[in-house]
Amino acid sequence: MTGAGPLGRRITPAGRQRGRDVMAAWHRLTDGDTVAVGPADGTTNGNGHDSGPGPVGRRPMSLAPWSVDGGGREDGRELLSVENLSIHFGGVQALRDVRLRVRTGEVTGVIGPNGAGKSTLFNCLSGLLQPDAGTVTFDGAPLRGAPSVRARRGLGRTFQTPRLFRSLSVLDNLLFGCETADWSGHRYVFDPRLGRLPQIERAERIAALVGFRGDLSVPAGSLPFGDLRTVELARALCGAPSLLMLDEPASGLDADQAQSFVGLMRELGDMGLAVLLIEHDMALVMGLCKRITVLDFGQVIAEGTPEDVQRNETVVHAYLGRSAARA
Amino acid sequence: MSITDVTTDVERAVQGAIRTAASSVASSATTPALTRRARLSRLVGGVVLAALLATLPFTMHWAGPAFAVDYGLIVAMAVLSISVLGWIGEISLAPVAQMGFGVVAVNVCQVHHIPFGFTLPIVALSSLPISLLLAAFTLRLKGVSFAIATLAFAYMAHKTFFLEYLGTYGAFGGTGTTQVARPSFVRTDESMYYLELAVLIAVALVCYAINRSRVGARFTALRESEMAFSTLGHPPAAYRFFAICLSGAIATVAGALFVYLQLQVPSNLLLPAQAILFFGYAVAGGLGSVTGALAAGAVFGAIPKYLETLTKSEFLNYDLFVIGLVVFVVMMKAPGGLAEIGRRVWRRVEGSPA
Amino acid sequence: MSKLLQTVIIGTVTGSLYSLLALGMVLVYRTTGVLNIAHGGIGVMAGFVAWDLVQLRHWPYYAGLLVGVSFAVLVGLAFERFVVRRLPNAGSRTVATLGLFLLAQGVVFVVPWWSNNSAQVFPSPFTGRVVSIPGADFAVSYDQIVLVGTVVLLFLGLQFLLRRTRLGMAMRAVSDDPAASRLMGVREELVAPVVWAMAFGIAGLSVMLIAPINLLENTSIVAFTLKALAVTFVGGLVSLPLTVLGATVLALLEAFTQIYAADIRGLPSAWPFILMVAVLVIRLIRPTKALDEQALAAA
Amino acid sequence: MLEVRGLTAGYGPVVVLRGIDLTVGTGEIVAMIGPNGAGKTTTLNAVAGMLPRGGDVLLDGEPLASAAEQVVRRGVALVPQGRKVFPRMSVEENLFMGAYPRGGTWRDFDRRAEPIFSIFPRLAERRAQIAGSLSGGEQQMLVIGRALLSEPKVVMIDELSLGLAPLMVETLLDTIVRFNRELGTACLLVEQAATAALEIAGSAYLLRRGEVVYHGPASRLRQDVDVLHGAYFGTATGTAAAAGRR
Repeated sequence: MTGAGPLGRRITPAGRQRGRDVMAAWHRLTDGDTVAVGPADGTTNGNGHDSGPGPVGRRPMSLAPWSVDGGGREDGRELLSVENLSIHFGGVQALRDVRLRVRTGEVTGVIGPNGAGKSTLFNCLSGLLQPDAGTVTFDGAPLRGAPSVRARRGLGRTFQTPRLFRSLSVLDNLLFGCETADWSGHRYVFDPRLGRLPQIERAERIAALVGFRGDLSVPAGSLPFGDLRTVELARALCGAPSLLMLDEPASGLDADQAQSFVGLMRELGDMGLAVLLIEHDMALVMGLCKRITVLDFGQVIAEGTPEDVQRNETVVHAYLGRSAARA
Repeated sequence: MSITDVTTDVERAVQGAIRTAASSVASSATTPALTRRARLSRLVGGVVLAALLATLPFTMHWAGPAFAVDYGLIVAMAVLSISVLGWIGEISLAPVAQMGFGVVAVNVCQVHHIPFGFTLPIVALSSLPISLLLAAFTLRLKGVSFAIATLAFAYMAHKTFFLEYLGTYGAFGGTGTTQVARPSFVRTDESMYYLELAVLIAVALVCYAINRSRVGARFTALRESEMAFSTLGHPPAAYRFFAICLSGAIATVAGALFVYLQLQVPSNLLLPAQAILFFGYAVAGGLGSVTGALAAGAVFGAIPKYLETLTKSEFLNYDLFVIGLVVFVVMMKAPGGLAEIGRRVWRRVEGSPA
Repeated sequence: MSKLLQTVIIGTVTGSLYSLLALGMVLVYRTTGVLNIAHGGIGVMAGFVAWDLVQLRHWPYYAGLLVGVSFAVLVGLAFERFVVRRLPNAGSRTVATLGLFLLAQGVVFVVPWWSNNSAQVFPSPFTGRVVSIPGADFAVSYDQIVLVGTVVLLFLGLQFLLRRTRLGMAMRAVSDDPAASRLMGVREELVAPVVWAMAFGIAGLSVMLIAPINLLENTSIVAFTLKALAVTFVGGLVSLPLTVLGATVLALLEAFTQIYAADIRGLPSAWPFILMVAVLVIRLIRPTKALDEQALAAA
Repeated sequence: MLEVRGLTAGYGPVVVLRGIDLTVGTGEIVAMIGPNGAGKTTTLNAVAGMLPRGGDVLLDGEPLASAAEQVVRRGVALVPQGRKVFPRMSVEENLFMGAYPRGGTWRDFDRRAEPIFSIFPRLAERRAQIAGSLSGGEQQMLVIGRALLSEPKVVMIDELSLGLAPLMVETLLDTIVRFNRELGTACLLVEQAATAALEIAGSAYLLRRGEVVYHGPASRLRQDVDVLHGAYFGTATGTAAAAGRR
């Protein structure tokens, strides 16, 4: 018995239904369209900690907490700006003077050959690596500090190889994401069920949103590979990020899954979420991204719309080699 | 009546409703799964265990004095403090040294005439500086390196401090006191057993609660992927510090009880190598398991003492050999230790599919 | 002057003692990634086998020595074959060596005629013979000279093995990159038994060389092993020269504080810890970023 | 000489290769190209015995063992992806390990290494340097040199150009041509940056989703740019990229 509070296993369908009944009762009692749910608002709503278990905020429940920010969508606001980011490992300059802009409501692509420094860029942004130089501004303020601090500021990410908590249930994994944004349940730390009912509802809805159809109560380690990516994406979304960084999210997905992934990304973009995407599948990147940054040898060799990038000789050179460019 | 009052009333009503729902959520999960046989065996098992725990010093009187089982409980606590670090996947070999600081803390309390009621909480708090020092190591050291660092610390504590302060015979250097006095209500070893049991149960309940809470799940997550853990907004260092402080507090309290039991603790009972033995117990119990640690600690702690009496001191130090074998068997056959074996057996008793 | 010389000599001898134990552990860690906690324990067990034959059964010294070392080698082979190979990773193997440590300690107590709990005298043929240092009022025993000589030989031998022989190169390759070394035709399952047998043999030999100077006794040898562990940490658990350097530095510090600062009680014993903290601080100040990236990739 | 028939492989339950057929003739340079995740690396690893495999792999008509140690002794060497040097060993020691399967000792090392040092003069300059501190291109040279020291009949090189500067890639391709000509070693070259590899290769295979979708002379594939762009950018954008050539 190591550590796990296997929540997913302790809640049966019957129990869950009863939980839903109570939620419904709460709906009736308060007002038709407010919900007793804090998670969506936890980051933005200061009074998240001073009322009862349910009625944390009085905002409309939304699947997309990022759209709560200011109440409406404000597409095209510059959310993340990276200036002159550099890092080296030993004698290898992994990133050199990288410049990058990410706007809300848009999917921004980062492409480049293997080893170009794309994942290193993500690791620098999420605080796992300390860059040698450069400034990163996020949401109007410098982005600094430990990975956990950055995550709480709304920086969600996935990894090239999915890093789920393998012995925890899928639901527990998602609840972890929920906790990034919302600590209102921390008073129920010794009675996990009570404080978590709203979060569980939220996790279920987000699992459905990303198209996870499996059982939420199985250990995450037992999932097939394609589902690992989906669940990791859901977990990141549960954290209500304002910027979502996805590291090769479509690799290992089959055509159908990739298709629904594109649909999901469009939907999230419409909600006002900013997405930064590393991907090798060019068709997908070209179709999805508003702007693309091309990295090669740790340097930005091109930046612009998909059309610009495809026409760029340097890019064709970097991807296909010299003769394609020459031909 | 203002608007806010109405809201609070509604809130209270709904709070009540949610509580009810939550409790039914909990009960509905377990009730239908249990067969009659399982319920019966749980009841019988619980009663037998409670009865055994309540009378252990007396029921075991044929085998030896109550001191043996008292010692077993202290070992159980020390092993628990090692096992708890299994939550964050680290190995510490410092708990025996921390026990030593508990011994010293009790003596200091006694010199300053602090009543017994305050002593244990003070001892628990006094473990913090050393725990924080050890925890600072985990900022940079993980795994084997951390284990070596704790071992070096234990070695230093023994050689530079316990040897001086406790000496070969357990006298307290410079204080004029040669031994600790037990509080009046635990004059006998039998009554000491109940004091220990009470403390142990309290500590175990705290551990269970933490393990089952969201913090427990976070420990698991931290162990499985620190990168995912930190990029989801949780500070890994905080959880490491918490686990190490908890472990330190348990070990230090165990040390305090140890000196109450022994009255004198000579420094050679606090050898760093002793921690390796306790770690062996923790492995046998199943690292990270509270029940396993308690069971393994109590059994492996008490049995050699009983055997010592039964065989008229012919049996000495055989426990090293035995526990060595047990560690092998556990590593190869049941990496989860006694806890895993216990669960397997229990499933069979209950008659539910494994 | 004589006092200084004496301090340096004591430091050198003790340093060799730590090096001797540490080198064996570094060999195992460097080539398998397992921290062999059982090192000292195995040595004591083998030492007792030899002591049994020589002191109780009056075998010739060298025959006893040979049997003792062979015994340790056999234990090493058996341990690799039946335990190490069946465990999944370096972590669980390290825990298994811990079990072996307890077992080895236990064996010494279990055999009744090896006497309970007391230290044994285990003289070598050289015991009692000394070389007096000209111009100084003390002497160095042959046993001490043999000890220092063995460490030098062992160090050179291991360096030669790991740098110049096919076997040693294969060992290093396996530890650097097991997959790539398979591509080079190295069979890990043939390399690992050699490592374990060799390490356990060295452990047995070490204790038999230490025993005439100290006593053949569990507690002190285990204490030496603990210090040796701290020393291996200085060399990052892999570097042979740094390990020897660390051992010598530690022993010299201990000797100097013992002789020149005897009034600061406890300081000599604190050195292993202080040394470790110092190494840690150096690593904190100058973290190697390349290693961080490797850790990230491996995590 | 090296014949692969109906090769299947995967990782656990995930099937990556669905029956690959492949031939490398004596002294030939063959390119295998395809987008990420097509199964190129898996093919090489399966042939080299680093992965459990199904189907037949024959060398000179004899079945090739499935254990990596035996494969290299038979004369099929793999240069794995990501420049897997032994980082804590020197250049010389790395090369020594290359000669290991041929029973190489230090005594005759110099004689064995001489042709390799003449192909890669930069390795000779850095004989004593620790391999982990070499630059990326030098590490790539080192792993190729190391593979050649096992005196292989076929050397399989995985992602030669990965993360290397174009100039370095050209140098490396030139050395492949050189050892192919001088030592007669056949080469199976896996590349994502396709056209460079196609320039030196005789024949080529295009992989997609674990299957060979194209096989023919490299020169034809090189000219058939639409096939290439289709495979890389997806068919929809093929014309756009082709337009970019102008």
